[in-house]
Amino acid sequence: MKGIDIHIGEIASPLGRVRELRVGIGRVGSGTWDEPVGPTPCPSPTALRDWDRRLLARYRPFYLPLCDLCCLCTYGKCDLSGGKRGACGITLAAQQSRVALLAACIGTATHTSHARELVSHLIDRYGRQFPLDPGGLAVDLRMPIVELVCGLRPETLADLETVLEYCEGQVVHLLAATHTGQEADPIDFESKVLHAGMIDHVALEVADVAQVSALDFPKADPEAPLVDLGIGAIDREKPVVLVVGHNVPPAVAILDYLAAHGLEGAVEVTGICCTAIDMTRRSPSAKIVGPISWQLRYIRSGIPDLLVVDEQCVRADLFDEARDAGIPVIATSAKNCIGLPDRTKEPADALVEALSTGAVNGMLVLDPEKVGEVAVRAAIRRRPLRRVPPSLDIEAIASACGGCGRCIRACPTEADLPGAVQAAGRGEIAALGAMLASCVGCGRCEEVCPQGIEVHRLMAAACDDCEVYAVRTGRGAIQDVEIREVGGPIVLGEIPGVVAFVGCANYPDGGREVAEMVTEFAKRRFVVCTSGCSAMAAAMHRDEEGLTPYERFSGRFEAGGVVNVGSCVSNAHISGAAVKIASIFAKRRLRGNYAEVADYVYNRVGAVGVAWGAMSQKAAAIAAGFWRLGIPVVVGPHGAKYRRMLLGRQDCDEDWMVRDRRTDEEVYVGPVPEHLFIAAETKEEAMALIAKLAMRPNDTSRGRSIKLSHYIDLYRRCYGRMPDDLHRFVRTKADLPVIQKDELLPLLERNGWSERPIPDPTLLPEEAYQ
Amino acid sequence: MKGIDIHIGEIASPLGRVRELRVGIGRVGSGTWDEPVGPTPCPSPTALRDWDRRLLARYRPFYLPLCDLCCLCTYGKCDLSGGKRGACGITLAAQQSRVALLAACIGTATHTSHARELVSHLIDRYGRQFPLDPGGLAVDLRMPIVELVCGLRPETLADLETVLEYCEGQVVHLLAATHTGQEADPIDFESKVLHAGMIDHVALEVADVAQVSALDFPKADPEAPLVDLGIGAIDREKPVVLVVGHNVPPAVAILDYLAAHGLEGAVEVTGICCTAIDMTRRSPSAKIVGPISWQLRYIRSGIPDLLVVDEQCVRADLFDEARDAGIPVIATSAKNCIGLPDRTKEPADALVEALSTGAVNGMLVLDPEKVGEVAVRAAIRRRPLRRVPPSLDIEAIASACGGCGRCIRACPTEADLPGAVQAAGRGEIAALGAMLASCVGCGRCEEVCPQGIEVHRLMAAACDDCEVYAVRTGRGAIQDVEIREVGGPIVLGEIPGVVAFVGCANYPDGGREVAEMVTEFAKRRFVVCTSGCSAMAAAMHRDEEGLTPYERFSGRFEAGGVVNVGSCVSNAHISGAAVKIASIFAKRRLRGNYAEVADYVYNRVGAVGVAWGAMSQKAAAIAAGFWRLGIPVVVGPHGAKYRRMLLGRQDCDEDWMVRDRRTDEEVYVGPVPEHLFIAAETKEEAMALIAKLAMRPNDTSRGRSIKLSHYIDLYRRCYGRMPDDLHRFVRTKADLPVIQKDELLPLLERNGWSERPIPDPTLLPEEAYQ
Amino acid sequence: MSRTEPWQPAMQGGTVTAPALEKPGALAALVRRARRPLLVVGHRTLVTGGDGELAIDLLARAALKAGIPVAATGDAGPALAVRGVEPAICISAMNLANRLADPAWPGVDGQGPHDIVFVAGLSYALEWTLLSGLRHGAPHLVTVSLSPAYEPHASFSLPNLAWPAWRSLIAGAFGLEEAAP
Amino acid sequence: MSRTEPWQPAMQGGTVTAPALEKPGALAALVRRARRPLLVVGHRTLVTGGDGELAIDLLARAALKAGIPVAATGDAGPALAVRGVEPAICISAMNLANRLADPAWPGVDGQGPHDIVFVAGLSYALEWTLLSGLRHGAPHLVTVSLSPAYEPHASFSLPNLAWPAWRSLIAGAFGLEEAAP
Ligand code: SF4
Ligand code: SF4
Ligand code: SF4
Ligand code: SF4
Ligand code: SF4
Ligand code: SF4
Ligand code: SF4
Ligand code: SF4
Repeated sequence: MKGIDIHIGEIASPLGRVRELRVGIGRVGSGTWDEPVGPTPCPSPTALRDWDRRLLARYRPFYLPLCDLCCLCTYGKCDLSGGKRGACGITLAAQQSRVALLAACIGTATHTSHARELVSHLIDRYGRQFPLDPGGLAVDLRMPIVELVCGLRPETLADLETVLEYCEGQVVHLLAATHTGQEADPIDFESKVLHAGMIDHVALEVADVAQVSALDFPKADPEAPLVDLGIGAIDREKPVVLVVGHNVPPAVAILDYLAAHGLEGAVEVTGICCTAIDMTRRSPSAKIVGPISWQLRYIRSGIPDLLVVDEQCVRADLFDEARDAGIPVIATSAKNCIGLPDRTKEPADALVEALSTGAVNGMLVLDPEKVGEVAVRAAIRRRPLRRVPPSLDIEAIASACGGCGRCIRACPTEADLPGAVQAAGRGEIAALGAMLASCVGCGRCEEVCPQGIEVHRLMAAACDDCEVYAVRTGRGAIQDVEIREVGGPIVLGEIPGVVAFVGCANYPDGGREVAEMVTEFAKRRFVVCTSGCSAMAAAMHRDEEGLTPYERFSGRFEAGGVVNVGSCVSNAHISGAAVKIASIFAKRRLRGNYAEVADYVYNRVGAVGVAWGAMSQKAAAIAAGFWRLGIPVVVGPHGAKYRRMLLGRQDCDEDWMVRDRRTDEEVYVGPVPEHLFIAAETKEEAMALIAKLAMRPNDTSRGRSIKLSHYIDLYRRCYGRMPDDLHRFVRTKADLPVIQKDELLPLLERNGWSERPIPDPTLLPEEAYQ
Repeated sequence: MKGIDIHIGEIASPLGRVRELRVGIGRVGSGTWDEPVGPTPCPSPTALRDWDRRLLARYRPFYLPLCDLCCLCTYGKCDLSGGKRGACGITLAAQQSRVALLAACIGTATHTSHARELVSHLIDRYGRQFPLDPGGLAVDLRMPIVELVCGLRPETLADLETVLEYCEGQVVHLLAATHTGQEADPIDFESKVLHAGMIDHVALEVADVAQVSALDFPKADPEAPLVDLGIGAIDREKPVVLVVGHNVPPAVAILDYLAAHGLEGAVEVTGICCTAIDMTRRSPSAKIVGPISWQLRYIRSGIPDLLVVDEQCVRADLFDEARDAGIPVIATSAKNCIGLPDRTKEPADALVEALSTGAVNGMLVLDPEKVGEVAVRAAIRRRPLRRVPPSLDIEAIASACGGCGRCIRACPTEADLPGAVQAAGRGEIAALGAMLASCVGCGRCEEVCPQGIEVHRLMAAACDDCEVYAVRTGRGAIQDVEIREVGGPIVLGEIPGVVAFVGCANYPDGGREVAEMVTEFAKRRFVVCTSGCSAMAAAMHRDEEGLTPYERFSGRFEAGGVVNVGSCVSNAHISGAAVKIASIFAKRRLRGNYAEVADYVYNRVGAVGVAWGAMSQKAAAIAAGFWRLGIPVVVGPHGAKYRRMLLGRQDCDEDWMVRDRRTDEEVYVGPVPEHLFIAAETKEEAMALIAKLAMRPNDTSRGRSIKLSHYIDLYRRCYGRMPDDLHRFVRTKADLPVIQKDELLPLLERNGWSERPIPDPTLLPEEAYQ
Repeated sequence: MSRTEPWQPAMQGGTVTAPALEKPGALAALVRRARRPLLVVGHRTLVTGGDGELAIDLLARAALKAGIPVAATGDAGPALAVRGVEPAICISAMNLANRLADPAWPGVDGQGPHDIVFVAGLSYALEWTLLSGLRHGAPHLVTVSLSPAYEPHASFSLPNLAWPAWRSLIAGAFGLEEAAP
Repeated sequence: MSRTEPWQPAMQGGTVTAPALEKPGALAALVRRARRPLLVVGHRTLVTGGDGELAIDLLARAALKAGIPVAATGDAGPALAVRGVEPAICISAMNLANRLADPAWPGVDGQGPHDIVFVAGLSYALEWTLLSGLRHGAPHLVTVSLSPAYEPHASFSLPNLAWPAWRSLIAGAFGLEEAAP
């Protein structure tokens, strides 16, 4: 294959040079691979519509409009309430699905664009033929999602470009469907949402495999190092660089510059959000400050000497806050230029000078390598000029509070701010400081206070957050051998489930709840995965012995393991693990064989996603990618703002029929899993739901009895009584937890329960099987 | 080059077969082309940021929020009023720009996806090496926009895939920037809007050149045939097929099937929206019903025996309306599946049977060729079963009207419906029928009437619309020789301007106003272009001699010509003509040389776009493509709902300085053009604006005096007095219209006017020139 | 704070907004009118209160007095039980709402579809979205928000109320003797 | 039709809505208070009316009486002129609004920034968006909608009014003698 690029390079053609190079080579992988291609390699938006409609017939959207109006075109606004149609004829239900599709497209585009920039950058640095290696010898099936969806097996960075072209084309098709006067049917919109989600996981896998391979992150390593998390971990004496965002190349360039110039240890490199996680994958000496919610408080602390922002989940007022705190800013992404002058082409010396003398407050530098040098040098020169913010007279400021309540009414977490501020005004500041733990750091309270009280700033001042936590940095993929070991127990139900805590920080009550859930399910010997902000939140919790979950539990993908796969793009390894079970454990063909594998995962792999603080359009896309694989997702109460749930009706028996492949008969399997997407009101309710949603039709009796005992236990903890739906989950008496059998049988019988078979379940018609 | 595809075809590779084929060849054009590549081939979203910021410093966004709230993520809703920032830190201004970017992305995605499907389909049918030929011998510069933007010169259908990959990648990058926590700066958002618009015109050009080439549409033909428009043109005795949408392959397949089976003349093929225009480009025997606004009334007429819908601008309730009218539906687009069963793979006989017996109301068929056969055969079989809707007792129905006014309050055109309905209730139905002319056919009046009066249906029943109009079908590109002839007069200002009436049908007072404006400017010897719904609207107007503008004026791109370029995707030929002037007349290099050429067009080509009924996200993207080339766009009053205008301040002299390339000095040139995007309140105001916006710094005195005389004339017609800003447009006394000189000089002097030079104008720094 | 703007002012977006139940009598009339009522009690009834009394205390008494079956969401179930109200169902709010949207769903007790649903104590955003879902998805249902925060999407809502006003409105509407608990 | 819902009910989306000027006195007080007022008259004042009288007739008299300079938009200019009001400026509404948003703009007569702008007679959607633009872009300005359709984005708006009520409110506020025209 190597011949091709040369050949094309020689041809006089009208194509631009750079592009031509990319192209001629980007299309082909090397080596041979003779697995037959399944029915849907690189599926179009309609190729899997039949699978989607089967899922969506069970899990019908329940719409929760955030608005009666549509304002997408100049016919509007249209009032869609009361069954009215808009000027384009659309219904409110279709409109809600359309907005959900729009969100999913934005999320998928964000990951795809991120992956594209990452791959282009890595190709620039490491060459087109740089081999992909997400897991060394431990991983043979390198990119399960790409293989499943695209029918491709990329081997080099260049091969990933082919995959991304497919993703880009699909996003554009899907986005086009949101145009006025396109799709009319809500379920077809939802099917496109699922398609977007599937594409999203492809893009995620591309991004993470590329960076793990080229940047030498831990490769599927259960023993990925423990790293420091928390403001307290920062040595404030040193120059401090802060990197905020998701796209790691500038942060890596900073670390590499330090290493190349013998400056390791001389500069603190700190991060917020996924870039923080990813830079600790490059170098465990980097420090994680915290999730997205830490932006305001950390910048205002005045500790960072220089702020580097890349892309995604970056506060739009970061530049203003940094300027007010005297911190110069380097913007590094075409997606977030912040109006700053583009100085990419100027020499590094000039940029260092401008930033460190305060001649400018910020600049745009679109070359990560240059950012690496400039950030380090400027931070070192800024250090002596660091401006410690004056300490606040909390009591005096708080005493201006009139108790008007506007802050609580603006607060996403509905925290009782007026009470706490007024108490602080009376000198009792502890309560105010304590609220910081459940604060998402959005700043809305400050925007509305008629007294001009900067409530969040006051809370931060009232709270001494010098804690240091240990978090295991992102390990990347799951090893084939781990899959081999757990595949059986999971599919048989003997491991009670795989629970993945993923996504953002729009928590109802702080990260604490995520940490507690992680611990709970690890103790119950679920396989617990974490990623992104949730991975960080999970670390901010200690058990009786002062250990964080990462210190207490193993990092292996095993019962009772707590597996931080990495940043948001690492989520592909969680869906990838489910797919790998189908391949490695059950020997299903993956290549272009989506529906069959999704049907396998749906009916057999008891995985549940939990995005307790799901905030973003990316989170919406990630969730949709899990849904299409048949993996249910639980969100916190704010998740209802995604405008619709996908809910099953356990009370409608006809919804829960599957085909038994052994007998070709339709059989009742009970509502497993009961929902595909549901918002829970409280952590306790979420835990009962998670345990329930981990059940699958394929569970053996032994497995089901284990799952039922967790469900019963968590249900009782929440609701104080026995579940009223046990009869729907018990197929035979052997399904009953042994020690509860006597207690449960009468309950079942009261509900007219009788034994039923355990089938070889599928939602698909026979011809769909390869 | 031909060798390559064979070579790759032989290689065993992990890529899917179909994709591999596309890829191996799709990347390369044949032939040589040695024009040097300019500075920005295939520009990234930031490559032209400097140009954008120069434009946007003159034309600052004036925001018109449709909502104080943002509801894009689950932190929301956020209240951004009164200067408050959202939970992500965003301001209201940035939020408005973000929504504008979202709209532009949706529009660009729609055209890109449309182009992609078209090109894929045409490659399937005509082969990868099918040559591109948009204008035969008359067009040497085949794809000026692609050449300008991408630096590529595609020669075959396959070459277009390379261009589309670029477009898709850019749309995805831009869409990613709308994610929560990305771009923070409103002007950077606007710059991305301009980028989206530029990409949009690339996609438009790809789509139209592909279809013109492969489907043998008129090729840059000023004598493209006149075709029939209007319900009256339809022979209702014959079986009637209706095609609604924008993506022409199914319609072409219908026409081809008729031709192949000797059925021409036996079946009426009628169309609404752009597909209607495009099918008359294939066969002048096809009939155009009208623009988007005719969907409800025509379907309800019961005339069509079968309805084929493709994509874009299709009412979401079309299927329901068709079902109620007894008309079976074939959906043909992945983007609009309408929830119908996918029967693509079944034999045509079965589909014909199902549709013609009424066994089903509709189906999804994703193969245009099959649609062609099935639609014709089913329509023929349906014809005897056509259900003529019962005639309405208008008076009786209307007499139920209580005059509550809900209909007028729901009507986008604010038509006095209650008065007209109540008059009809008293037997005076003419007024009601007459209102149909200014009705956009949205149906919102019917949704709100508490009496259940279907107001639009009643209007249609009260109006006997059997008129037949002649419209010149889309001619496609502008010939090189036409450009050579008009390039000089346009650049010198002696042709007073190029006015393009484009886009949709959200008119304040019906298409009549578009028709009148077209006639007015053609009479004034502007070059008048039309496209899309506006091209159709322009035909629905007769002069004293009973001629439509297309019958009265020539179809040449010349002073006083009325040039229908075609459907919405043909808009690229309008921007393309401006670019061709820079190339063919002024010999500027195009290849990858965007900023220099845009600067040329902006300062020298007096073109103005008018989207009087601009409705869609596509229209937003098209407009943005014009803006980036420095071509101002006027919209009707509803255009304000695009959430921001781009307005110049003629009263701020410092805004109107340019660099004189001869002297390298900054000189004042007056506010030409004064705005980049502005909504006009009335047609008269729009006409005065158009005349004014056609002025350019480069106008010779002779040209400027011609332009001023049109401006003065149209201004006086609207405002009843002399313009108060003439002194800003008159550089020397020679600029004054000769016959008005004595009247005008005192006016100027009262404003402290003095003579000033006519520069060689540019907005760019010297180094930007090639 | 206006009594009838959304308690979170940004939570707007409806063209139809709930009439506010300003007087106990108006609420009492709705309770009387109900043939198949349901009271949904969420977890925030356990944190809302004053003077040592909680919202759930009053609502439990109200349910007993009026004989309305109760659905407990979040973790309100055990707290209701200790107050003498055995919930007819313990269920997550979204799951319940989805069933309520089905006009054929026979209700928490299988006795037939509910006609009026009283809701209290979800977090504001969750209650808001749930009521929006019912407004659009369950036009057959009358919804009444009993939370002390105005809910525009309900058929009827209490206005924004401080604890004492809320307490006296509920007590008055359900005829609870005013003995301090 | 409620007097203070947007005249087109779908045109919602603000958290702050204009107080309605229900009485002539309230409007008259605003007129009195203005130091640098401007009256914007759009083309729909030529189609709104009753009994042979048009809105523009009244507004022209009002402008003369109160001595307020007038900006004519759309094609209202000539119609104002024949009614004895020479517009201070003829300008498109968006262009005017953009200038008004500049606190330093010296006004239609160059005498200094306006403090209150009265607006009437644009089409509803255009007036609505323009007032939204001013609300957000010109916080220094008081805007008053004099159209007979309630405009939520104005600082103050007339309510939704039928012609006779509108006529008498304007006539009352500006002290126009009630002689039929
Ligand atoms: S997209 Fe449809 S519902 Fe939305 S504003 Fe436009 S016409 Fe109305
Ligand atoms: S910053 Fe914290 S306390 Fe303030 S509104 Fe946001 S979440 Fe609530
Ligand atoms: S908004 Fe300000 S004044 Fe009002 S309660 Fe909150 S902190 Fe106190
Ligand atoms: S959809 Fe959102 S932006 Fe549009 S009107 Fe509703 S709340 Fe406002
Ligand atoms: S995107 Fe920003 S402004 Fe919009 S809802 Fe989310 S946090 Fe609020
Ligand atoms: S259908 Fe016509 S009359 Fe009815 S609301 Fe729409 S534009 Fe107005
Ligand atoms: S909505 Fe119906 S009843 Fe009311 S004025 Fe219009 S046609 Fe008459
Ligand atoms: S001009 Fe506008 S409305 Fe008409 S068909 Fe094209 S996009 Fe649709």
